[in-house]
Amino acid sequence: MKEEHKEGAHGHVEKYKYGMVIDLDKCTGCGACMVACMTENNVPFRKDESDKLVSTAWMRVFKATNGKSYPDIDVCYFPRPCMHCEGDHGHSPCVSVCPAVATDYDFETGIVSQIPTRCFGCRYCMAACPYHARYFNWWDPVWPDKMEKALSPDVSPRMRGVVEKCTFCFHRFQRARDKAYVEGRREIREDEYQTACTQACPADAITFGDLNNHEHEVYKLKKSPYAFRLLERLGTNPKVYYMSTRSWVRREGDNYLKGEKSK
Amino acid sequence: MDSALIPEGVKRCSFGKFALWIGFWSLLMLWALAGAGVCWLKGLNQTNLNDYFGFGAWITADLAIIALGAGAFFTGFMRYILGIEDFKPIINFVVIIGFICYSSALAILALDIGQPLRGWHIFWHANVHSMLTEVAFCISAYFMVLTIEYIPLVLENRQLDKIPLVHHFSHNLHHIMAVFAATGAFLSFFHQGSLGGVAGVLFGRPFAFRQHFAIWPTTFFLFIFSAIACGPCFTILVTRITELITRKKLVKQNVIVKLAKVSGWLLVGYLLVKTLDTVYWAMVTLPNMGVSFMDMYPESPFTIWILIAELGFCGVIPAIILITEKGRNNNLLLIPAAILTCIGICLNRYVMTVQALALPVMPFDNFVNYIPNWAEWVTSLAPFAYGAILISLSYRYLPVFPQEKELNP
Amino acid sequence: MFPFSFEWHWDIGHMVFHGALWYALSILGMGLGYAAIKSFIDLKKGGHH
Amino acid sequence: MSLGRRGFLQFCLGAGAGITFSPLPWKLMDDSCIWSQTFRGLPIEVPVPPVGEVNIEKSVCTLCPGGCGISVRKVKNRAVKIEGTEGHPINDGGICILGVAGLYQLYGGARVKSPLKRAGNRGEGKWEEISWSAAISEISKKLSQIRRNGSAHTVACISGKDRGTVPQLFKRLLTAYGSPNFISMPSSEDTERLGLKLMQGEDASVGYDLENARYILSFGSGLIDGWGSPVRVFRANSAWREEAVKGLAKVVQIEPRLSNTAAKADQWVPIAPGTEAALALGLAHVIVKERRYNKDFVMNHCFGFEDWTDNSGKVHKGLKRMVLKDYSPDVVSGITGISASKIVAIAREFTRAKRPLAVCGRGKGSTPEGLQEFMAIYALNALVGNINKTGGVRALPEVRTTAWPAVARDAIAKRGMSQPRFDRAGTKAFPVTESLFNQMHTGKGAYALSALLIDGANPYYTAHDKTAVAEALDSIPFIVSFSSHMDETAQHADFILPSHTNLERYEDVPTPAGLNVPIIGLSRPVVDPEYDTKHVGDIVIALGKSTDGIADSFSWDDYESLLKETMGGKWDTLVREGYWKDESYSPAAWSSGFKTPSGRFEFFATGLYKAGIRSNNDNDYLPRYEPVVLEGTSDSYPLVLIPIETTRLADGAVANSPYLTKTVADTVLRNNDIFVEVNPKTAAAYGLSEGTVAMLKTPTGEAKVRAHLYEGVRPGVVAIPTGLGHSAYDDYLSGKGVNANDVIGTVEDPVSGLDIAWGSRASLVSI
Repeated sequence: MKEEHKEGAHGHVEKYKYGMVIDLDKCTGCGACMVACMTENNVPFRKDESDKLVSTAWMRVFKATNGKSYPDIDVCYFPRPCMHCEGDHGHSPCVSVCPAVATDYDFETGIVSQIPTRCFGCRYCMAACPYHARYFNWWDPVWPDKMEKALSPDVSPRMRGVVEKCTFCFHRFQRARDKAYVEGRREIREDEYQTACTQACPADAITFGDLNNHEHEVYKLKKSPYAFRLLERLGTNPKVYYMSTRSWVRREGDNYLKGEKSK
Repeated sequence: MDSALIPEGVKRCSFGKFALWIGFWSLLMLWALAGAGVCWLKGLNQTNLNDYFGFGAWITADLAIIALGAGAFFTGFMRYILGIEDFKPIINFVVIIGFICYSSALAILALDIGQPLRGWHIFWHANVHSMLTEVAFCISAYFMVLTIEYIPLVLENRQLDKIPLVHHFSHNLHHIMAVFAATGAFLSFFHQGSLGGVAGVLFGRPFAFRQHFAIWPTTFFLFIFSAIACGPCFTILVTRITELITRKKLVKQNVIVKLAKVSGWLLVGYLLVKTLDTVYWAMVTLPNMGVSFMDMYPESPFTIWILIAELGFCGVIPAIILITEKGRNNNLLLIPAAILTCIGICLNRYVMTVQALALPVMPFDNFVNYIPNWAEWVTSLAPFAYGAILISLSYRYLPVFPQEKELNP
Repeated sequence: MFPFSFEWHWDIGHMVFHGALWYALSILGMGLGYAAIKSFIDLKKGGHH
Repeated sequence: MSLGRRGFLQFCLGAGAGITFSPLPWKLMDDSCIWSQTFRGLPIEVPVPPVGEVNIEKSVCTLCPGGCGISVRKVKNRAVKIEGTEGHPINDGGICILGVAGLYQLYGGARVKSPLKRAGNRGEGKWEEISWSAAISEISKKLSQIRRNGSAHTVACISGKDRGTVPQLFKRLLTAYGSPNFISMPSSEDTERLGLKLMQGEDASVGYDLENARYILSFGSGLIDGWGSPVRVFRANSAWREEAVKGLAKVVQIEPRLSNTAAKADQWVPIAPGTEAALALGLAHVIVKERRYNKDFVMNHCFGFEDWTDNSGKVHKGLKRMVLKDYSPDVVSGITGISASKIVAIAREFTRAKRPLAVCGRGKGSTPEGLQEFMAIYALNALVGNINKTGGVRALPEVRTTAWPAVARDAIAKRGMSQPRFDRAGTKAFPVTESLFNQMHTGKGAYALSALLIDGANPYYTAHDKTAVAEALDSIPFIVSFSSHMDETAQHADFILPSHTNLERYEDVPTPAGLNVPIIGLSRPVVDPEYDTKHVGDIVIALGKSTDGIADSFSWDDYESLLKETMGGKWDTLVREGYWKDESYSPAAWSSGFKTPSGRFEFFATGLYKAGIRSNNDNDYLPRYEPVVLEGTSDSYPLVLIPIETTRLADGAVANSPYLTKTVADTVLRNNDIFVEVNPKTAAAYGLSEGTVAMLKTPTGEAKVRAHLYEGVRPGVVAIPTGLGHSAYDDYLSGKGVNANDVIGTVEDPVSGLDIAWGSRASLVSI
């Protein structure tokens, strides 16, 4: 059952609310999502990408440890796409600060868009994002040898000097929407629109869908007692949920004062 | 050689000496332009900025020089709106300082963006909810005001003033200067504030985020307050430096002392409010986000000492000197106090941008530090060279200091 | 800045922001215009002062 | 009309106004946007990928032996994305990091663009382009000459794999030519096949029914670090995780380092490196002592559990007596560093669990384990009776395909084939082993080789002890590489005959290692060849046709027709589905499943006993822990070096792609420096802190590394990432870090002769 389309605070029609649930117990930290994203979205690579502070990965897998010593140490990976924060009625940390409306909150899908041709590279959004989900194009995108042949026409390569980030593979949404319209449907089916990382994940750790749709897997998963979101306490209201049965992992998802109880 | 251009009744050094002086600063400017050039041509990969430090030396320099340049609007405000005539002898000079600060800030902003050719998008596609949009509009508009205020002074050059139309124009502008000053004050209040807002609205960054009043975070008001408190100090400092270099008394002591007094009391007020704000932030804002006050000062260089330096050494100490009669009348105390105040505000602007970004927010994220590279340093420090050149030219060819003749008969 | 760019949505913020902005800009414009026109008039009247 | 000052001013004003109100400013603003979009220092521009008709082509990935189904998204004739095929029995839509980055192997750098002939010295990198016909004729002339001289057996072939039609074609070439020297690159599958042959009597691979197992005891297998068919194991792991939440499954990882597998496991058992067999036997001790084994299987279908008497009346030791005597928990605790109580607990859990499974093959399984170590771990499966059972292990036969016509062997071929193998595999020294690459570079070869063909392998990079490999290969006067890319080995060849990459060619993909069901996949050309390359099968056929006296064995027109013929009735299914799965397969029953001399599952390998290996000591034929004696002394090399194998760095013959390197953390690689992991305690003892530059020394070599402090590694152990340190390929790959294989020597398994070095002794000194 689909909930009635809600009128948002600003009178926008909220048709879908796309989001993700990532099962951290299943995530193996293999990195396939990162590369699936790069190849899907024409993210370039350079000869030396070892400086992670200038290396673009819309989906980045962070490594967390429980801080204990051998042999009690434990490790968990946090795949971090853009959280597509809803904030308070679309007031996400980045959208509210972008001076040129180069990033915007789409109430139809809940996706935080990025318009690279409008961005002029002030990087205020990067300062605003606590997840480091935003990346600046420090260099001209250059593909060696015949690698330009592998570029997808669905996503424009970005020029130097602008900010880019995960779009939840918005072009895939457009593709699915067009297909549905051609077939005379108003709704997009769950399996018709999946992000590249979700599709690639060899461990099936990522689930993607409409968080408002009772029939979608994400709707059920986000209600799990093990589900949590990153830095929820800041009020970013992210649309990416994580799941872990390990309590230390859930505690790593947010900041807590000493002695404070975590989720 | 250029004596025809020099205002009547004042003495200036020889042209050769002057050329040498200007030449020295021009070399520094060239160096800075080289730094700017590589950044514009090759892109921001020529800097040490990165995805964690999208903001660095430039934004700090920007915020700092705009705060230091606040003397311009605030002195104008006191002179034209509040009608405090005491500041008349220094108003020309503060306009020049302001003009230098704001034009440098705009130039640095143009450097700081990844696609300078698209800088106009900030106006064309403006997002009115963004503090940066407000900053851009207000700075640009206020820069227009400063230009309008600077023009009559330029037109008062001995040779230009001989042209009737020019003479009338500068006279008429002078005549309605209060209107411009008022507009400038309005714009300035807003952009000083919105610069504060830039940091304060970042609710993803516990270090920067502050409680909101109406639509503005407290930093909005704190930045205005700190800027007007420190602006006069910077004016004093630059005046004293100019006097030192020209080896002349240019402004009467009463003007300077009055500025110092205003600055001192504003500083006291600012420190009180800032302390309240910090306490509220530490006791309420941060715990709600799950972080403690000391989490915000984890490691070098961002230890608690940076806060003590900002508010103590560079806040309380100069404030005490400036509000005491003896302190502000004693040059040996006044100048260090002015310097400390200026350092304090630079430090404040630095922590609100760079420290805010340096502290990891995700618990599993790493602390990283950032040190600007040469291109950032030279361009950030270029306003000194640029300022020296513009002040020297203005001083030599324009009647900047009305009291000069009287003080140097 | 203008409604013809996409993602545009009207809200009160635009009124306030643009209201204040154009108010300030028009004062500047009018001031400059006044000074310019008056200078020409003064020039026509002739002489210094 | 003359233009006065006033007129000029008016003109300027008018023109200014005109321009302002014309479309020009708008146009210029628009232009600046477009220009800034594409500007990157003229004349290069940000590429605008051309649009076109979209097609999805199905194939099977051959970048690793995993056999995943892939769907390649094509725009016109360009391949733009590789995705996993939905519904494929191995990966069902999932794809690993190497596979998803696979377009780099096609479009990226370091491709060999046409046949090359060496122009300078070996390895100098000077090449001369030659035509295919010239290359084939030069090489076949050389081969014909060697054959005429009566030294046909001195021609060898190194292949990355030994199953499938391409390796078979090479074998056929050698057989018809007269050489027994087909060498496949070693992996843990070699030991497992050997062990299975001895214990179950089958020529088959070990199939692990991971999907149905519910208690997984992994002896260092990097189950989610690239072991087996990676995506398949990932999926099994996810299923375990779902079950584990409900308390229905458990994974125990036995490994000296907290790998990703260990971190995701329910229990990590940090064991002393290389002592896995001891632990397995310790567990067996508890199981036997507490009579927790499956009595039906052990009593009725096993041989060598109890002591037994041979025909001559000699009493032989059985597994029972051996483990009870030698592997008590206290003894094993001393060896492995795991407490006796933990050993007892794990043994009890293992036997109590529903569908327990013991898995072996360290890391990705790229280095074989010792034969008796495999037997020890495999014996645990036998003790709980999960042989050929759901959730257990099974002997997985090859999918049957149409047999090729018999090789025509002339006198030279017969004479050559009767020679012993150059690597002494199958001789008295190593009677049960098929091929021994490491015998080549340890200089123990039976005779000198005169020519070498290399396909799908990069021994210069992947084999332990680079210096020895280089010496061995350099001593061979004639080397032909079939590599698609300029890898380290191709760099040292005399001829490179570049084959198509995986996306440009047909190939059958046999059942991947460890899978639980026989399957065959079909890799298909999804794009036209990018360069002047050929299918390696076609090259072999061409060489066969043009070399004197062997053309009769190569009657096929081309590889494609050969493949079609070989697949026979399965071809249509393969083309349609991309794979053919043996739906009728089910593991043999206990009563008929074992083709050993005793007809039973053998704890005591009578095959080995009969082959007369080594002493007459029964311990040599039973599962056993025999410490791998690493080179060097603990005085000069106080630490133990182990490799870190992860999915993010491809460390095999298929090199990493820059996309993968991009995902590698800066605690593994920074600039060109590799980081080795050490426990902070070890680091403190050796004066190392995070990032300290240190010299890593082993008896085999030394390398400059940096230290990364990690609590997840056992004190006294240094762990080095594999997959870095290439010296060939392009700038995106070469010169980054150190190749772990360069600092690890070889250790020969006394029984199989395989190189079983799981690590090395080492020292780490800050510089």
